[in-house]
Amino acid sequence: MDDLEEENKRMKAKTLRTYLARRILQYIFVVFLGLSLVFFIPRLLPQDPIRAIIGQFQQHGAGLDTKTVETMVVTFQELFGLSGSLVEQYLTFWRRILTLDFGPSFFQFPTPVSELLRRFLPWTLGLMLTSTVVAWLIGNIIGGIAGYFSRSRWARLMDVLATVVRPMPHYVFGLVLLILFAYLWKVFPLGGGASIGKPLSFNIVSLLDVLRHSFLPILTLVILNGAVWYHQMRLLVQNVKNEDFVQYAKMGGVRTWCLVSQYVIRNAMLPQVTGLALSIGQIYSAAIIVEIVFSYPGLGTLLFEAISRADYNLIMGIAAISILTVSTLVLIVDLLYPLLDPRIRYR
Amino acid sequence: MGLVLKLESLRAGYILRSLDRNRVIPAVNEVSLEIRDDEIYGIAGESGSGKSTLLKTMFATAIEPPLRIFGGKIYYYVQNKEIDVLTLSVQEKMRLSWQYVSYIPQGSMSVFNPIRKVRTVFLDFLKSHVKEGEEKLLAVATRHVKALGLAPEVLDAYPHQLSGGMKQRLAIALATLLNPRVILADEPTTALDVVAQKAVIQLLREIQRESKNTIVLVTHDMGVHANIATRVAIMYAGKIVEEGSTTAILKRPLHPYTKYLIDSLPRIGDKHVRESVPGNPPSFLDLPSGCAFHPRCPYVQEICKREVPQLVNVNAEHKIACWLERR
Amino acid sequence: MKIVQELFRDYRFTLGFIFLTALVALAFLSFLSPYDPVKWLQVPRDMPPSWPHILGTNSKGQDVFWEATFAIRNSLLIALIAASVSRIIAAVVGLIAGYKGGSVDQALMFLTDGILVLPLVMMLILVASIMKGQISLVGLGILLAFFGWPWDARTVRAQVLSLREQVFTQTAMLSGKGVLALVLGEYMPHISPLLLSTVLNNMTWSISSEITLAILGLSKLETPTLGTMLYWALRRQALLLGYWWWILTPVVLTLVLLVGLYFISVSLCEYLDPRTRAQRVTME
Amino acid sequence: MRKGVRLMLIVLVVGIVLCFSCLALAQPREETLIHDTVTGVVGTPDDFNTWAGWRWPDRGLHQYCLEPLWIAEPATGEILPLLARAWPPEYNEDFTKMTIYLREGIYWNDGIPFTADDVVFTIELHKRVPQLLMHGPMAEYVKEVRKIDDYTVEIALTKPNSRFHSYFLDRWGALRPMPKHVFEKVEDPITFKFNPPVGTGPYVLESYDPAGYWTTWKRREDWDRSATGQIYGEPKPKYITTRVFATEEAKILALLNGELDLAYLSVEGMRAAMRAPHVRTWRKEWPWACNIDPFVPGLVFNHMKEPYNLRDVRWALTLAINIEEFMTIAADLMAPVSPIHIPPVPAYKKAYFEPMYEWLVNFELDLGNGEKFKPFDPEVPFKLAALAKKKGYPVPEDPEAIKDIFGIGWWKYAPDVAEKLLTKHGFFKDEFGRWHLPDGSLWRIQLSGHPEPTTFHHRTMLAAADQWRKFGIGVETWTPVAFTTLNLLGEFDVNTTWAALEPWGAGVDLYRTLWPFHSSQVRPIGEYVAFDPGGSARWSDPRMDEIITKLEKVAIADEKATIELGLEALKLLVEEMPTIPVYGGIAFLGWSEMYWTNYPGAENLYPHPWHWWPNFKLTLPFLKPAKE
Repeated sequence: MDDLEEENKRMKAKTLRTYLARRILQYIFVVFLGLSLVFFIPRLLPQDPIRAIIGQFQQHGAGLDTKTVETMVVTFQELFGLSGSLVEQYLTFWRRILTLDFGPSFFQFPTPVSELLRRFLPWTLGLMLTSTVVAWLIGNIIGGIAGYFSRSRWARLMDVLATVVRPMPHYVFGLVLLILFAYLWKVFPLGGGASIGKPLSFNIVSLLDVLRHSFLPILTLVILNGAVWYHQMRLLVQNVKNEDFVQYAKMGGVRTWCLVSQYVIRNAMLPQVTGLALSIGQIYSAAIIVEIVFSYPGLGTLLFEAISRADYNLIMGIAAISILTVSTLVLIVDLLYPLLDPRIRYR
Repeated sequence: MGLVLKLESLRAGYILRSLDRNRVIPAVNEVSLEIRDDEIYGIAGESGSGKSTLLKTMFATAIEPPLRIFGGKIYYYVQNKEIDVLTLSVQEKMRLSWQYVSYIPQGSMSVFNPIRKVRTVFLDFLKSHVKEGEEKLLAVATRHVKALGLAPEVLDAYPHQLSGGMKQRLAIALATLLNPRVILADEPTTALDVVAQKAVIQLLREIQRESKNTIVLVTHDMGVHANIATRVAIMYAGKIVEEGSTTAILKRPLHPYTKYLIDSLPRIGDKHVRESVPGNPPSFLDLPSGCAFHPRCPYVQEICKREVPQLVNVNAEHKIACWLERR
Repeated sequence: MKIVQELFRDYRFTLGFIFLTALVALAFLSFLSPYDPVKWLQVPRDMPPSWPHILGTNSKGQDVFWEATFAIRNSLLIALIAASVSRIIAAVVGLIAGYKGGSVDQALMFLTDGILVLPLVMMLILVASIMKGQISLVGLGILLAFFGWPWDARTVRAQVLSLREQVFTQTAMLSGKGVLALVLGEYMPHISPLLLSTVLNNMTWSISSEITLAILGLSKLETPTLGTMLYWALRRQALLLGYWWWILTPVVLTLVLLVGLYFISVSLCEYLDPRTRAQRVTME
Repeated sequence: MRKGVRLMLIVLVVGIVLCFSCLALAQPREETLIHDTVTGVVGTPDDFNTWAGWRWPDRGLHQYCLEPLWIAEPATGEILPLLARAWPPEYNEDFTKMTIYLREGIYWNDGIPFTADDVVFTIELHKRVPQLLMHGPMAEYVKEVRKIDDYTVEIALTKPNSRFHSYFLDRWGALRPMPKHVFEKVEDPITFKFNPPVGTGPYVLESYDPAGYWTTWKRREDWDRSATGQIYGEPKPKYITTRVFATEEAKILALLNGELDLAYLSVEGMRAAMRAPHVRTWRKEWPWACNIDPFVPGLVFNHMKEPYNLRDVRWALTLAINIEEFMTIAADLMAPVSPIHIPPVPAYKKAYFEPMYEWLVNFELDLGNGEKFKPFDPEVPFKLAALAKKKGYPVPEDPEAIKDIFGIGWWKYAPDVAEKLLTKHGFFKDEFGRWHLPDGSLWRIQLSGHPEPTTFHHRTMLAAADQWRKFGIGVETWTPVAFTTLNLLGEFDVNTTWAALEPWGAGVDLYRTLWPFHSSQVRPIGEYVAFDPGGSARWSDPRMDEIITKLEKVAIADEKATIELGLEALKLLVEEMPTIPVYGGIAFLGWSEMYWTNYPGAENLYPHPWHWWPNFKLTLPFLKPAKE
């Protein structure tokens, strides 16, 4: 008996280890694939990035003379690893990525891209993580309850609301919220990450200030993403509520709230964890759009700026850091999954 | 010997939403039966004969859409008072369930929430009927599990870590937690291997012997009935076609359908393959006229095709619904 | 016929069908348009809805109604190109992975999962910002298709795996059928309805992505699509100027289109496979 | 469970209430002027070293902190001395020596006096360090710079240059004096961050957002020791904050809310903002555009590509434009048209527009077969006015006022004449009304424009594309990221930038505008030219070279000779039409009068009104608090 148990434990450890190993291997692959795309896509396209840069300098520097321009071309080729064969370029690219060195931003020259990313990424992460967790919880809980009581009138009302709200473009929805709550009814600020006129410091007032500024962007994301989770959860619950253990607990008179939360929602949420992992990329993109509406000092606004100024190097940097961020978040969610599902934890 | 449960011409079934109209599936048709104190009452029949539905109608809280009662009455006898179950409010029904009548479902392999420990399910069930602190309730559960001869450690396991037989026995433990007067068991031995089956039957018998309560046991396996049932009812197409003491039925089955069922039982020293019932059970959507069994009956007569035979007493303990016996 | 009848019993399918039919009709109306969608100042500017401009006119001097017919047409076109091309990729990858199994399967699924977790819109932005304003409708469709196949390749693979287990594969193989004949003859009939139902989800994704790109000013802004219509209305401050008809038209059309697609897709998925419906419905 | 939910709700509500209680601004709103940063998020928030590269000068750095020697003032057309004592600078006979006299009693904001040493140091440093932005001209022209006394600097030049002073003349950038006492201690003047910035301007840096979204400045205690303060008096706002908005929507809402005093807006944004009673703009009545910006948006032909090397083709394309429609698309009718290659701003109206009017009216095109055509249409302003009236805009009745708003006239819409000019060279139209080139192929124009759709160049591109499409030419618009570079390299058919390099907008000298048209500036396709506006056309003419050479020998003070040569050049440009000038530059300024009034509007035109220009420091002493 003891032997059996030992053996059992070893097997468990092994499956868990295989799961983790496979997952981490995949993470490395995803990062590799994504960043390679970042390297190759621009090189497959017809336009020459260096010309874009020179153009940028021309637009706001005083007229550069021809000789300067030509030397600049060479400098930039070296700077951006565009000299040498494709293989050499690719190797240089990786060497630079691994040291998080994306070169300088063209528009915000000479600020290095990595410096800009360091400045803006925390805002995006904060906005995204908060809104994702809140949207996921609220969407799943309301979706779970509505799915369980799918005949009730308010559940039907929620259905209609979610269906109509869900396909709204993030930009339009955010803008409407902005007009409603920052202009017509001035409860929230018009945008930005914190109040102007005084740099942020680490204290409760600053924290509340940041919260107040991020309320509307978070609300936008929570409502729009929450509607997606709502729909998914509602469908999942309709399956789960017909499972034997739910039906039986119901027959046994287990109280409704206990039934809905512990039996129905908890079980239906498990596939939603996987869903969360898969949709982080989408959520990320949505957050980027919402930031723009609210002039939120995150990667989205930076990207918008970079696009309109054609700051090609910065766009590459943002794309690269997005891939790293998103795949890391997905990895974290996937690694958390066994903690939630005992069937994987103790297989 | 008092009654614990009585059905009077009960009609129940499901409503199927189909292409152009709603169709009624009359899974239980004009069933009357009386279940007594301190007995094991078996209900037998092929799958699709309506026996599980019948069992569900006996369990008050299980009567909810899509299952519907079309007519008839259900009575419980709580502390010698006759209670018309169908007139009860939801709360009153809830109070009775698990305390007066409990249920072991079909396919009870998956009655436990897969992502929570078995213990929590026991607690949830207890909490909704007994107002006590969690620790006390846990003690109750542990004591009960122990009393049934199971290791109390299983309560700390997740369902997927347990064997099918163990889960079934835990389901029985769950159903008997509050010492109910009536236990409704729906196919408790199906899908178990022989050894586990035996343990489950043993457990049920012991529980009954100990607390002198009543078990209503639904299974298609006549062998199980032969083993533990006091009385047996045979169901066909939503009707009871024969009812009597187990010994009487086994020894002298009167209905041709019962005969087939009994003949299909394996016996020691048997040499040839047993005969099973010829043909297929009818669909509830398209029941034959007259006696629903007539298309498969070797003794079919004209009257069988026209008129429905009523369940009548052959003797005090034996009832049958067949034109053959009327002759 | 019975299938159709069965589907129409679901109010969602009926509604979705009505929505989509109306929009497709609108798209076809564009061929009757009295105006060239690219030219400006063809009608008085900034007029609220009135006859003959039933949805008013915009600040570019275009009739919003007729502009919308082109927008719907082009958005549907992009979505259809993206959906059909990505379906082909999904089918090929899914079939190969499911049929070959083993290391081929593992490698392909590794790739699929990899692309699946990339921030796809970010990649689209990367491409579009370099190609800024130069991507034609077809080009955009193909670009979207390039990123839009992984989820459905998985679905196809799962289906092929289950088909492989079934007896007829072995029968077919024993009877000497070639791989191609087997795949086309035996698998495709089972996979096509599945692919059909994923088309709708992919269209939703493509339309939303196009809108995102357009709002960032990254698509060909002269070509009317739902996204570029919204772009112009937003950038020309239609909302703050009170030209509600200009901004509401693309928003409402987008809602109707996406809700229609969603309804049909949910209803179709439930019809095709009630067990996995939940997973497939909403992964945009 | 339910208790937990209730508790969470309470915490949430309390949290939100608390959030509101801690309110926004660190500076008192009534004493603060807030405006937007036009160039967007500051990429180098902690770096103020504007001599080493682009450092977001309009975040307040060049408006409030730094002062130039001279500044061009487009509102009046004058050039004003700031750190210098007088305008114009003193040259010797053959333009090989320039003397600058400095204002006395000016102090850097850290209390050190500003003297000739600073100017000498600045020029010498630039001559020495190649990475500094203005190194090129300093190294090329400066032989020696020396201090005569504390307030006099003499610069000896390597070769004659009658316009050497223009490097010190501020018009959105110039070589402004550096504080010697700061920079002389610096090892590397390129990487040095110059934080906090030390300037002679009336404000000092108060704080800034490390993310680059805002910068706040505070008035100097000793503001009277800045050049601005000394000349114009006390700047009124105690604090100034410049702030970035990611979208125009937010900017407009902030203006309406009173969170913003001055905003740079788009045409539509202006119209939206004007719906609020406390918002005004440069002109109180329609058109709201501020039309004294010295640049001319237009269309640039690539003269090294067929058929744009043909004068008749260029003229045909000009006459194919219906200016009424064009102006509707490009500027919602709010800009003054300009038939010549300089903008109709105050500085040039008397000097060039009025003298040229007769000539323009009589100017004739030769259509071949002895047919002549007078293309100028003096009725254009009135046609535009009628159109604006129809749209519901209030338009003045006075013809002079109309000309002031809509310009003196433009070229006729004459597709028939255009057709004649084209058929003369073998172009023909097919049965679908599409134009073909003489070789029989379909005529397609690749019209490139700025990628950012809010820019004037982009709008000009849309308008031109629309007009030429209606004329029957297949126009493909093209907005590549590398737009400017491709212009410089000559890889385009027609592009939309400024029709010619911007003139100073003050004074009467057009040298800056004409120089890119000199034949020495022309490069073959594939090689970079030095200037995008004008230069990228790759057009040259010996007559133009001659005018430029003559102009180089005229002293800046000799206005009469300067104007004469300028007129000659402008006439040549009209005849040849190497680029099509369309309208005078405009800007839309949203001004909130909730906290400040007496803005420099059209009715009250003192300095240049643009808050992102270095000139804005001259406006501040005239502002008035609204609540007084």
